[in-house]
Amino acid sequence: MATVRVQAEAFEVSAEMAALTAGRVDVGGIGCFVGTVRGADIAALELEHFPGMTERAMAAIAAEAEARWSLLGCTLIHRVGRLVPGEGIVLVLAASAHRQAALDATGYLIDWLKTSAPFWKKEFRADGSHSWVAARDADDAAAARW
Amino acid sequence: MATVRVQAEAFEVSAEMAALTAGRVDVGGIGCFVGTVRGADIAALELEHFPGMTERAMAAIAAEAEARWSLLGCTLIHRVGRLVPGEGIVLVLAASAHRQAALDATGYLIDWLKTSAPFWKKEFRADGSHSWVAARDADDAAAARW
Amino acid sequence: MYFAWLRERLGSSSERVAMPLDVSDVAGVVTWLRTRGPAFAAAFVPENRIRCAVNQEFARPDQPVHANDEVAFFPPLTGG
Amino acid sequence: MYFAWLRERLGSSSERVAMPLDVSDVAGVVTWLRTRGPAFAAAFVPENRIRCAVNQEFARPDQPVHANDEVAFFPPLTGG
Repeated sequence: MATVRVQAEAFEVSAEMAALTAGRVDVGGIGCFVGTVRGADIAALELEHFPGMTERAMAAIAAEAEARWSLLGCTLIHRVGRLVPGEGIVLVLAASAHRQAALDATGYLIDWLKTSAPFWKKEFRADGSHSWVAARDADDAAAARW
Repeated sequence: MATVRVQAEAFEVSAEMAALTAGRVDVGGIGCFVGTVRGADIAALELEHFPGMTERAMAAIAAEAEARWSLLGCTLIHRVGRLVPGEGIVLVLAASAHRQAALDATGYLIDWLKTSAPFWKKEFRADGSHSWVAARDADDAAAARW
Repeated sequence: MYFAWLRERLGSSSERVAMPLDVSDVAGVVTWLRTRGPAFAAAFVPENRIRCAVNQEFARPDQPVHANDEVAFFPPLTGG
Repeated sequence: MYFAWLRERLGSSSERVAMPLDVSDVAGVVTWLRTRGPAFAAAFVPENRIRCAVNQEFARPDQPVHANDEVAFFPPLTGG
């Protein structure tokens, strides 16, 4: 029931929601999170990942969420390559009969996606300099809550 | 910063997200919830509201969320009139620099929207019979958590 | 003003009424409404959990009501 | 396989290597890699919190490593 994708292209939230719920009348709520590239201080991000392992890790996270909450489906899309401020990096959708399950699963999915899917960000500044983004301990703590 | 709307027409999630974050580079995450009409057992819903008070109540809920979390904006759209299973009834968006604020505010907004904005649902079944939906105590409990 | 099933059962969505002089709060309005006939008496009972708004703000039973106030009664909310 | 800054610093994204016979787990692979030159010795230090995956599953230092296993090293994850 889970859709998991790594792609260079932008995602379209409405289209992904429509695909998730197509033909269903048992969905009562869809939780959604879109992570976006933030920063007046950066010119671009470049996202690297570990092809193969990434999809496995994302599918495992989705399966865990579907086991914990009674989801009717979920969608995880993560972009790779070059992105500029304002663009969406990651999309999480979780559909359920009830809103609380949809919202809780959305939080779980994004927390775990951040800490257990092999992606790495490199920041490019306006002056051309660049550096790899350091991991935040807060992310590990957020994932450990669940 | 809040957009609050009561409308008969369907909403378009991508367009509302784009409007919420237009021209911004300080948004790191957008939390979103879409409530949909559920039920193989119903043919349609009809939503009534209290014009004037509804918009005031929605604006008050949005202002409270913006005061509690450092939101960069939020959107509340609630539909009225006749809706069929699968259609979206309510849209909540909350944009923040950080994902936790965006997700928490999204949960807060939908919980309070359910319990303190004057909307009432009437269900129409396939046999033409209809009845007003009874309020769920669980909704009051969910809102009281915050 | 009346909404949802309350509106249907009372057969009216809004009316302009002159209240007795001793009616000074929401509880007083309800007591007076219940004297207006069987539909009112049956609707305004505790188990129906009728809610009230005065001038479009939620109001408790002890909320004062003045001349020209807009008083609305409705069932528990079921939006979202 | 090496990812992110580790890949850049080691100047290689993947290589096929024959490991000494006494290397049997992830910790052993790291100890051996550190002997391969200053770039390796400087990268594989505790404060860099290098993570490992064996055959595309996260692996701890005591995870066994066999011939033909795919072993990947990378910095802490920063996706999402």
